[in-house]
Amino acid sequence: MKPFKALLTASTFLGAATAASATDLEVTHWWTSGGEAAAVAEFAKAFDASGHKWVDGAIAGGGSTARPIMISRITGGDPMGATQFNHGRQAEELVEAGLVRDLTDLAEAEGWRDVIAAPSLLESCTLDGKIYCVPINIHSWQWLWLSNKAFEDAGIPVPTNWDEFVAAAPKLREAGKVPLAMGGQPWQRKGAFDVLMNALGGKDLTLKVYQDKDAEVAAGPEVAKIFAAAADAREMAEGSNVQDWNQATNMVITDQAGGQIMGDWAQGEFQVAGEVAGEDYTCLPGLGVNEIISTDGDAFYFPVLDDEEQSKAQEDLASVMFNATTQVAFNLKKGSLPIRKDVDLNAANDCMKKGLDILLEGGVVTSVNQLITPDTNTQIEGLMTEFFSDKNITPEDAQARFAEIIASAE
Amino acid sequence: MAEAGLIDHTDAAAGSHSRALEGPRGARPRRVLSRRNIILYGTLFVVAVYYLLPLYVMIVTSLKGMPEIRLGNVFSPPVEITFEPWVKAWATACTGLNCDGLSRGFWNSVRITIPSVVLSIAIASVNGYALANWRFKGANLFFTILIVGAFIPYQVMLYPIVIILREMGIYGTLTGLVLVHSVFGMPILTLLFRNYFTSVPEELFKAARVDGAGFWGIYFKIMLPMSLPIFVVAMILQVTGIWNDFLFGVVYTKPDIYPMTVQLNNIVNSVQGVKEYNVNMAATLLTGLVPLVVYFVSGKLFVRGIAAGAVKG
Amino acid sequence: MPSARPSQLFRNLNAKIASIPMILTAVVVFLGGTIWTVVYSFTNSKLLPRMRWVGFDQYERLWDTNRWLISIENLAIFGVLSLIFSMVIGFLLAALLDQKIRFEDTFRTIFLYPFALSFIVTGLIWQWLLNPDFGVQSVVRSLGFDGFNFDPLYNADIVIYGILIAALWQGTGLVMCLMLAGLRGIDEDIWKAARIDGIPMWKTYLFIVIPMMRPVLITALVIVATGIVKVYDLVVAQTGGGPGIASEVPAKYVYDMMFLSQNLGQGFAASTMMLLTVIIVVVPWAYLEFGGKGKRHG
Amino acid sequence: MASVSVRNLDLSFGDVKVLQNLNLDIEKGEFLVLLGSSGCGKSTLLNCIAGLLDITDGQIFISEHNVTWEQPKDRGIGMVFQSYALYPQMTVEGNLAFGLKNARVPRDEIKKRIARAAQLLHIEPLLKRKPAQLSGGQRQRVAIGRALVRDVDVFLFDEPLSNLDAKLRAELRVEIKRLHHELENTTMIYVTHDQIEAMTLADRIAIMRAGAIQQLADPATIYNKPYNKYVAGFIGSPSINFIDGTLEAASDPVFKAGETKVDLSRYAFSGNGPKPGPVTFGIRPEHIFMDKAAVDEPFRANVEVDVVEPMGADTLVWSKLNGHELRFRVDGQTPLKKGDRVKVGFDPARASIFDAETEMRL
Repeated sequence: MKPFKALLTASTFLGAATAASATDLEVTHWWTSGGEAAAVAEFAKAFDASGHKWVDGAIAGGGSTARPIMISRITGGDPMGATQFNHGRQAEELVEAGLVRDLTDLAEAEGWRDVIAAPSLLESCTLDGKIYCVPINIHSWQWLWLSNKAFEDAGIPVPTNWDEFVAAAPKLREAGKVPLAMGGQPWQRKGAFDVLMNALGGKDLTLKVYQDKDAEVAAGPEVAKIFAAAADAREMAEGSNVQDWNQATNMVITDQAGGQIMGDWAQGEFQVAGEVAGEDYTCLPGLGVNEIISTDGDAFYFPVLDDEEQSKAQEDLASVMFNATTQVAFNLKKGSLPIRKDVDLNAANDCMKKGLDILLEGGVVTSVNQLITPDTNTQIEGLMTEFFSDKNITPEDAQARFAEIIASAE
Repeated sequence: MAEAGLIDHTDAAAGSHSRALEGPRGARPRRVLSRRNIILYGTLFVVAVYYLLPLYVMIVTSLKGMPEIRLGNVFSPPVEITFEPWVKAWATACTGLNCDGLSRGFWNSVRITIPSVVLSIAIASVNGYALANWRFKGANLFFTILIVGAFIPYQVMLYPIVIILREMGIYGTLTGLVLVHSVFGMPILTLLFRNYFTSVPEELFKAARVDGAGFWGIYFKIMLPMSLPIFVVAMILQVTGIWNDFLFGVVYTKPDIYPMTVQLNNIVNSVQGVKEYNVNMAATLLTGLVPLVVYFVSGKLFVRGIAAGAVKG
Repeated sequence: MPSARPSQLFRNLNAKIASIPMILTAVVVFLGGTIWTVVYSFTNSKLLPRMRWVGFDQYERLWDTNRWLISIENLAIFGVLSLIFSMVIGFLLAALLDQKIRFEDTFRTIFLYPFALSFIVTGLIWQWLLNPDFGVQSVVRSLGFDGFNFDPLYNADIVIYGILIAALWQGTGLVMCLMLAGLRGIDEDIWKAARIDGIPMWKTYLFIVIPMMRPVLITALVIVATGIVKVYDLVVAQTGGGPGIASEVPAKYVYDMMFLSQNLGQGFAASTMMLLTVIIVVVPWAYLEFGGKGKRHG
Repeated sequence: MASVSVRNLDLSFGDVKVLQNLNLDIEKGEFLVLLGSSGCGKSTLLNCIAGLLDITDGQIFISEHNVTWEQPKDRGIGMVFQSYALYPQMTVEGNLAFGLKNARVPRDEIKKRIARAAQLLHIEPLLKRKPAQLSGGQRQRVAIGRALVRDVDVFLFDEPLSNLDAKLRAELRVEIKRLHHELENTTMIYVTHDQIEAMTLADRIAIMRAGAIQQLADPATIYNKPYNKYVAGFIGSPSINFIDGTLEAASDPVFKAGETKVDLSRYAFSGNGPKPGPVTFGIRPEHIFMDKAAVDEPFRANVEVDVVEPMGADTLVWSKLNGHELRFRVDGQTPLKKGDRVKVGFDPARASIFDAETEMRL
């Protein structure tokens, strides 16, 4: 009965987001920084306009604080209406356990597959041919953000790629700047490493290591180069005593640091601070070396609810999130790329347009999160955290341990 | 002149007696600045500074504007006192889309804390009483498990408890959270009450039994009225613990009953651009206000109660 | 006619009924939860608990993991030091306050108030005070001591001591209170006797008073020790385990494994190791203390 | 008709046997004292009778009812404790009324009984006070009153006077005795370690040691004819003189210790008559006389004074009789000093002789 009913409601709903009876729907997420909050407000606005009520369940502290709460609530039998997860394999088991709602009917009715920007986005929502989540944005990790003013202060031109940036580091030091801002959290360090691998090693190397889990390659000379670059980064990051990524971004915004390797979400922070791309800061996708971006990003999952009205509201929300207008509004604020290719992004700034171009040209590399399990991910995070904070660990040692982790990965 | 006369008089009195009475007489002189006092008060003062410094920094910072925080050092008093951080922390700080600061969580915390404190103390005091006065077979085994349980990190128990609450059908409800608090407060509180009731003279208990009072009669009519101090201790410990709890509050409830600490975490961890240290400090102080007041008001009773409950084992 | 012999089950019936919450907690929550955890530590459960047996795999991996080893080492250092220091400082403060001093209430309140604050708050404050850029180090440097270095939270070798400072700040007040209560319970005559015998004060404390305070010492020990095993919030708030993994602790490893890595099996294996340690240390003591026969008979 | 009967009572805590096969019958209206040094099991026995301790084996009857498994409140007993055990948060009146309220006695009846008890114990002015406002003696009166109002047949006293000073103790002792006379049919069981209390109060005394009753008899018998050496040594202050030696019964029985020989022809041997062998000879200090008073005594000897302890009314003299220590009592006015040699004498009929091995009276 359920799929049928879902189909029914979906079809009556198509196109117009009215006529629905008002239902409160609790949405949990961990978007609490300035740009993130502004973006999520767009969803809330659109959902409220459809006659329902968005009950905001933001939990600060990032995914590591929020995720256990979300999982506990879903498994504890008190699920929320909808919840954020990252793309990838995080929610796999929840789906397998039948706790997450099947959205296939809605997706087919609305023709998601036809308008999706990259097929991999829907694929990561799919299990056994059924769609279980709404991808809402594309985030790419492979960006280098540079402070124009900082380089001006140091009396050198703004670099155009990673190597120039490394070369400029001593001058920045002289000018009393930290060349590379880097937060202390493990995911930031591991992220930076992956970016180095994507950009300096290229797509093939990334896939060999993370998709094929080829331990030989991981121990080989190509990856050794990446570790050498990471050692450079380690040196350049010395003196950035911050934890959160946006604090590190803030160092770039306030010109205390030369640059930061960070995903495109950092753009939201520049925007909130009133900085203009090209004038105040420079963005280099693929570190200016290898212009590829990954399709990381967020997705929303809808736990199975007993209440019929709420179930219907869930569908409405899913539809609102996928809707072209909300996609634009949301992603402009969030600083990420929309998941639809049929949207107009004239309002986007230079950096976003750069990203969009690369995306449409197919310069896409699969997100590492989709290739490895969270478990392997944290193992590598642990290694990178150690590596970046302890200069006594040589790149060679670190690489050896890296190869071991890859060898044992599932 | 009267004074001089007095001195004369004593001199005369001393002179009229034999030389054997010379030497110390009267009250031993007490010097305020004795070496002992200097060391004693000096040490206490230095230690007090170590304890007070963080509070001082918090208060001072919460009264400064952001520009001043960036420039000055943390210990300097505010040049311009502003209460805006406090207002912001209480009423307008944002988490996600909700911009009503801590105010929302305050009443939730009250709603969580009061029943949890009452229930946990009620259970633990009865446990302690049963253990101290009505030893039945196996009681000590359960108590030992309980005490060992006190050492188990909460994180370990998160999952099993989710399952237990789910099976009981009270996951995500206030009842569930109150139960969880009672369960985790039980080991230490039971230990305290057990020790306290053990120190009550056993003859009193025997007299009451001869007088025909039963289990509950003795508990309510004899033991309870005698145990105010230990109840104060238990209350202080529980109010503090439950009010400050974050983990259980966030995992076992839902947003409309999130306690204040969840909001605090949200405010402190949602960094919108620069970290607003002044707002964070104000929020921190606001959240800690209830337990702090409880301590300042009942500190004396606390020591007395501890003396009653913990000294004798 | 003798009344019917009450069966063993119904003796002290009311006491047993009243103890049902305790029995349920002990058996269902603590014992049940523990067994459940141990059982699932032999599976390769990921996000959700599942019965897929892998034997001792999780344990092998656990003891192969650098982070776990560092966590254990940190807990050992932190545990031993915080036990020693909180007991010693707590006792010294209590002894100082017991000298019939003026303003005793004020001093006691000052030493005790941090206990009212949560570990999260404690961690935040001390993270800030120990931040080299605007905390103690920068203040001392601005006073003209340029070479002054004090950045425990950013130095992997000493970060655990930075956490210790905060932990002691928060916890010694309670220990002091317990000790003070213990000292107040000592018979005045003991002091008189010691004075007449000419025993120096420190000797009286060390050889006479402290042995007499055994129960209070045990209570304090239990409270401090339970806190040590559970230390988590403080580390998360103060250092997040950093720099690198220098200040990781077992409870954080458990939590991260369960919810960050989505590797429940590994998290359960780590919990089981923690439980095992606790049981080895605590159970013999708890049994001696509470499990034996009652002390009072007619 | 026994008021309280204890039959074959056993009590053990785990492996430790505290009371073993103990039997005791107490008559209605009798005042029985359980006497012994601390740890002898006397309080334990009392607690068993009260029902505060569950026994391991045996039976207990109170007023012909088998109360072995009854709750304390249902046994028809009242109890008074050493530490008074007054409920600190209740007034005196509240303390007295508590048990009655639990038993759902009507209000006027409670009032009547409290009034009567208060009058008997002279505590009427104290009724509205709290225990903390009372002196030790007043507290114990209230504690007795609490047993009194229960209107029961059996009173249990657990060292009720031990926490009081000597003067109060003497006063209350008399008061308890008076109370016993007034409540004719009330059985009282009284635990104490104080032999004066035992001797003055008791109709019968049970002397206990290591969980067993050594002797159960009236005070005079206990004093004059102690059943064994332990009882002899325990009762009497200053305590009895013991001299180790041998009993020779060739013709007339004679006690021999070194050069000292005591003719025992006047001694009333129990049962089988004199049995030769090693024995202990016991004679109480107050049965030894000095100088002129000793002249008529059957046994006489010279002793050397060692220590003199004047106690006012009389003086205790420690002396040496052929190397054996011998204490005796003389009038307080007798001038004596260390080194004096005096003549003493006693009647061997008043002595007690114990088998050295079994320590039983011969």
